Amino acid sequence: MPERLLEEITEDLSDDDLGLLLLIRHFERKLLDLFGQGLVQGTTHTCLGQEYVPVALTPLLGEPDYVFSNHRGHGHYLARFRDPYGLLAEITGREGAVCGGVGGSQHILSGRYLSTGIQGESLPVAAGVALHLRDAEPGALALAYIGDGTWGEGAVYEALNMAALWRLPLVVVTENNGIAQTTPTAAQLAGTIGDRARAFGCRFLHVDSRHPHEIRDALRPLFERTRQGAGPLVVEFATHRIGPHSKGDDTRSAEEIRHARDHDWYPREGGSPRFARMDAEARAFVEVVAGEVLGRPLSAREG
Amino acid sequence: MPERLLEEITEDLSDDDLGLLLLIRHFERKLLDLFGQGLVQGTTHTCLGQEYVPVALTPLLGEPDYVFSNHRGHGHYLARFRDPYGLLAEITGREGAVCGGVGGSQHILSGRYLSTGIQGESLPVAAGVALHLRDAEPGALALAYIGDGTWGEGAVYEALNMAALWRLPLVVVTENNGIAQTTPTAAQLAGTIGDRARAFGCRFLHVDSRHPHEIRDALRPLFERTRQGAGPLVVEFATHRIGPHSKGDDTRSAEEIRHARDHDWYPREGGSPRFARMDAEARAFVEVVAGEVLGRPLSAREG
Amino acid sequence: MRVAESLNRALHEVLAEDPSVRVLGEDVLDPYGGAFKITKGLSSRFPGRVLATPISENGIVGVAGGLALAGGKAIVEIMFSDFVALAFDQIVNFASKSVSMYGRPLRLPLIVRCPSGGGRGYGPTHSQSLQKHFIGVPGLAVYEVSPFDDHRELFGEMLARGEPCLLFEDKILYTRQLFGGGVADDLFQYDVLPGAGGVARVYVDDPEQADCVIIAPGGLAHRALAAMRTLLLEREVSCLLLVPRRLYPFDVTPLSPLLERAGAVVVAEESTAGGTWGAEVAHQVHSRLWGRLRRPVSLVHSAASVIPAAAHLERDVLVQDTAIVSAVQELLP
Amino acid sequence: MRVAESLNRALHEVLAEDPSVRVLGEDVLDPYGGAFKITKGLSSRFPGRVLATPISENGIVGVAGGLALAGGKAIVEIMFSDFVALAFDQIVNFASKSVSMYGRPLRLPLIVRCPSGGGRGYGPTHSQSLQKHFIGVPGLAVYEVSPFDDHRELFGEMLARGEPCLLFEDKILYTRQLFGGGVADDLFQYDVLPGAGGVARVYVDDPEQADCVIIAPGGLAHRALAAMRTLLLEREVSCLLLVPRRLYPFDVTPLSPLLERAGAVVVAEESTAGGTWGAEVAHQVHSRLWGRLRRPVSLVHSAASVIPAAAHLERDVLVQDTAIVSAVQELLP
Ligand SMILES: Cc1ncc(C[n+]2csc(CCOP(=O)(O)OP(=O)(O)O)c2C)c(N)n1
Ligand SMILES: Cc1ncc(C[n+]2csc(CCOP(=O)(O)OP(=O)(O)O)c2C)c(N)n1
Ligand SMILES: [Mg+2]
Ligand SMILES: [Mg+2]
Repeated sequence: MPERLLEEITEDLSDDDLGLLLLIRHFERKLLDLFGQGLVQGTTHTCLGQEYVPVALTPLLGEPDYVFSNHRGHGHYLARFRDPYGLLAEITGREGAVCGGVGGSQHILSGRYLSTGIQGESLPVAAGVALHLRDAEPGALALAYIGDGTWGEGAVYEALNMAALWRLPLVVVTENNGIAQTTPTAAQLAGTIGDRARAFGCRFLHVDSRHPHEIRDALRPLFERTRQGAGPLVVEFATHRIGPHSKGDDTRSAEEIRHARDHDWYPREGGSPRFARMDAEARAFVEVVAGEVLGRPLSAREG
Repeated sequence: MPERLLEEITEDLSDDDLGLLLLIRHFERKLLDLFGQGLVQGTTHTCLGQEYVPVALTPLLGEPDYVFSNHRGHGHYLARFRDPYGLLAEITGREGAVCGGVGGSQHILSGRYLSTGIQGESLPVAAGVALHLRDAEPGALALAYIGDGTWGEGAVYEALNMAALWRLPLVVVTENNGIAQTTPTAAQLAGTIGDRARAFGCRFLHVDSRHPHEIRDALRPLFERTRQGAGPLVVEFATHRIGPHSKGDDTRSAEEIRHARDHDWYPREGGSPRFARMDAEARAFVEVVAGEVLGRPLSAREG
Repeated sequence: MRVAESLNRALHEVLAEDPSVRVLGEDVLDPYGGAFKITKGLSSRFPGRVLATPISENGIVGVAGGLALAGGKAIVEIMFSDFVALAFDQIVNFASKSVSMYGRPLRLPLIVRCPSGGGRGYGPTHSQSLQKHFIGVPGLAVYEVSPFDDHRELFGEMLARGEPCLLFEDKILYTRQLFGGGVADDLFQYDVLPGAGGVARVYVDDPEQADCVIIAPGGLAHRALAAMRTLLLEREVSCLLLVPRRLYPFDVTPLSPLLERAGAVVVAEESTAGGTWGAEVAHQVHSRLWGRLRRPVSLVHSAASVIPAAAHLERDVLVQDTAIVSAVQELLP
Repeated sequence: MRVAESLNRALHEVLAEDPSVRVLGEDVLDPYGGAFKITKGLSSRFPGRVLATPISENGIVGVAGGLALAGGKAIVEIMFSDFVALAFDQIVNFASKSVSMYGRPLRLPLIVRCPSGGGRGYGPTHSQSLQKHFIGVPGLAVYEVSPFDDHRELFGEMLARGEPCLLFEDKILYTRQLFGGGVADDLFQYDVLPGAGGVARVYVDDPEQADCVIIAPGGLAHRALAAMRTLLLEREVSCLLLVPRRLYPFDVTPLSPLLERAGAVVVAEESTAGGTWGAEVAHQVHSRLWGRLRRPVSLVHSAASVIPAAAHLERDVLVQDTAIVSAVQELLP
């Protein structure tokens, strides 16, 4: 898929898509803010720059489909549930937290959505879920998000192997942002993700586009075939992490960070009037959410 | 490499090669015999049909090279050390056992040769040894034998990845005998070993030949390049297990077993006069070894 | 019936009664039916519900966790329990965390079967008793097969927990007979201690009249029985043996009256010493019966060593009945 | 100097003094220097000897085992100790087996550093104290960083063992000051108990005049000190704190005279209950000091729960000084 002009991306989008993109962007920005103010503890990994991936994918998924997310999962969650209140409450341990504040940023379960903080661990689990779906709910699939660095874990290959052998309805979405924490992909991954996926008998697509429509068009038929029993699909998004790994820990050179920012879908110049309006709305909405959630009492633990 | 006529194989060999092949063959046969008589406990995995692999490879290795063997390692050991006394004593727990009878069939250490019984575990270890060699003894390499089934273990990929990234002098020899215990390769391995190796940035060679000279000629330059810093090499031997997995546990159909036997390097018709003589010698020698070793007192444990 | 057959039969019944149960493991299909034949016949009788997997212990347990998460029930066979080390992450960090770390209970009916223990000459990486390394994880129950137990009931209990369970199966039991009808042998009878969650008690005449209580998981049952026989016939010491079905969570409370009456307690297990299940039991006993025991609880373990392959060396390392005899004798006046 | 700096300095010295030592781990290179900065400066100063690895915990520990086997020495950093679960096989089934399973001793100098513990809001999979799961493996030593210890000496001791060592480093210590000069604070002084392999003892005036002894690994040191302060100032109870450098192998013998004199012993650790290090220590104490303690050893643990991410929930679960205060009070008349 050739890459379209960057400016076009946001203009082509429906209000719904654009609103979601902006919601995630402002949610993540606000989170870094709150961290800076000491209002969030522990760790959190924002998906700044990568928001378009779950925004593009979510309409391809139905209710019966499972999503497995990872440490960098706020966008995945918001794209599926549009629930910034529940998520922020979870991250800040307030009433209404989606997991009561027990899981926090990295450990979230809601319906058929689950994230956990150990890299690679979710892939065999997703394969198991896909096995169940294959037989019990044919047509449904399990989709798991992982980063490029997570391809270092042996669990990934054990899962791909079984998924291919058993033709499981599993989609592995790799957000290859060229870095794992501080380690460039080239220093942690020999060969390529595409060759690895194919070598394990998985279908594979590399996606350079950041345009949700293009992405959906390219993936819809592939997802469909996976649903119909063609076996696992690995999709690799070439993407860019424009923020730090978690908070204040970006060791990249100014030039590398500039290079990442150059690939941001968020227009540098502010974009069209529609964009400006929706951007302001999203920002304001996130402020409302934050104000409301941080005003809540601390979450209580059940049981 | 095209396959030569089966009958030619043993005739082309030097006395040394043929003697070693026959030593391993008769050693393994004797072992199954002793098992049958209840003279060996625990478990043991014979390499019947696969003897030519270590016989072919051993002359490519020097003293500084490490060998990592697996559960099916008697041939690997005998090819390196020609020490049937020490090995049989180890398997039967007699004086003179190479590891005092503590390790047994699957856990052997002698100089730079090490085997262990957990599939896949040795690959990261071999990579670590190769890392040490790369810097401390350039020109030396670490060679690890694994089976096709062992490609199910995630540890294999973690090791290949690091070996390729760091250009380690590691050779992974896969004896693909088409089966893992009772599970056919097609039921446990999606894709191919060659594609997997290459996808992890490793050089790869598939070997169909059972002829030690041919094998050596094909591999010598590849080993040399690995020694000189070209990074890891994966070699896959298409081979055949003509005996049971361990003892009395061959669940293959008569036809499958016949197919495996058809690929035996050991001539069905008895072979040439030289072959017949050396065969008888090896058989007799193994009888002597067994008689001597089983007459020894039980091994005592140090320390 | 041998214990292997009893386990196999129990699995047959479980799969017949509950179509949501699947079995996964290496080489579990017919005609082989698993390295120890415990899954024999299952794949023929329940096609599609028994999966032979690649050699991927971590992956298999993860897949099973996924099946359980999605509404199925999964029983994994680890060929030798030593290999469960490879699945430690999926067990401790995924399955047992998931049942509670999302702020509300999640059902995850998963059994990981672990053929364990030595005495068969398999050598250092195929003979361990790794139970103790899995004790004390919230959300993870640890069970052990006993020749006194009802294995159908055992599997039922584990699946009903709705959380991951490890089942250790001492390989030495597979070829031994299951006890039945309350008779252990010509000297000893047995029954189930009421209200203790499946603790078998084995005794001569009266469980309340023992000089010493031996607590041991199923794998030690025959060695404990042999020790009790020696003690009874050669020293006139009568012992009560308690064999719990579940090792963790474990609550010594229902056992306390028996322990207190005897005043002397031995806990035997095949593991090496250090951070053991036995030390945990001992601590509970000491805390609960402080001042009411004659001597401290005595722990019997294997020697602090790898488990050698050679039979004569292995015997020197592993717990034998003689070690139990000595431990009991040292406790008595 | 903060404990993080002390560990970093110790690593600098170890690498400077012994060219055969390598450091491996995720993101250990400069300028980052590891998630907790413990490896900071090493890669710049010792190029080629510090390796940033892929995210492959099992593989990394295996590679380190290979380095150690071949004549090198290896120090691995596991980013969060929770992930060491992935390397359980390489640690328990390879490295610690290899030193003895080949019938003769094999040197395998390997340290696996494990930043552990909660209190920082990292959530259920980044906050555990998994020490207990590694206790009692022959050939595997378990150490824990203490703010009273000399960390250069600690690394030296571990490498000199020639067998794999796990080093648990409670993350909560990283930002705390290393104690120095025998002064813990305005109330307490400390020294090293002679002949006990690096056990620090912390006390008011006289280590032999304590009402109660608290045994705790380094990560609990500050909580134990806070408890001792409360007990001293508010209840006039004086405690002696013993902080061992090595958790396994562990021999209580050199501590026994102190324990006996006090007659009351608490063992505190951050793990959940069940099969703990503390239960092991308690068993040794009970066996050795039978009839000479006023009450059974009291174990202090965190609640039987996953460790929640939210700070207020996490606090409710993890051991606090108040739990130690209560445990001591319950022991005293
Ligand atoms: C098993 C495991 N090892 C290490 C970590 C620590 N860690 C968290 S995120 C991360 C980097 C992941 O990189 P990648 O997969 O590329 O995802 P990205 O952060 O780039 O989105 C690491 C090393 C972890 N969470 N789990
Ligand atoms: C981690 C682990 N899992 C399972 C086993 C049990 N096991 C021993 S050999 C074997 C089959 C190995 O197959 P393959 O790698 O093809 O080697 P082959 O036996 O064919 O030579 C299995 C499953 C083991 N030893 N280690
Ligand atoms: Mg990345
Ligand atoms: Mg094979």
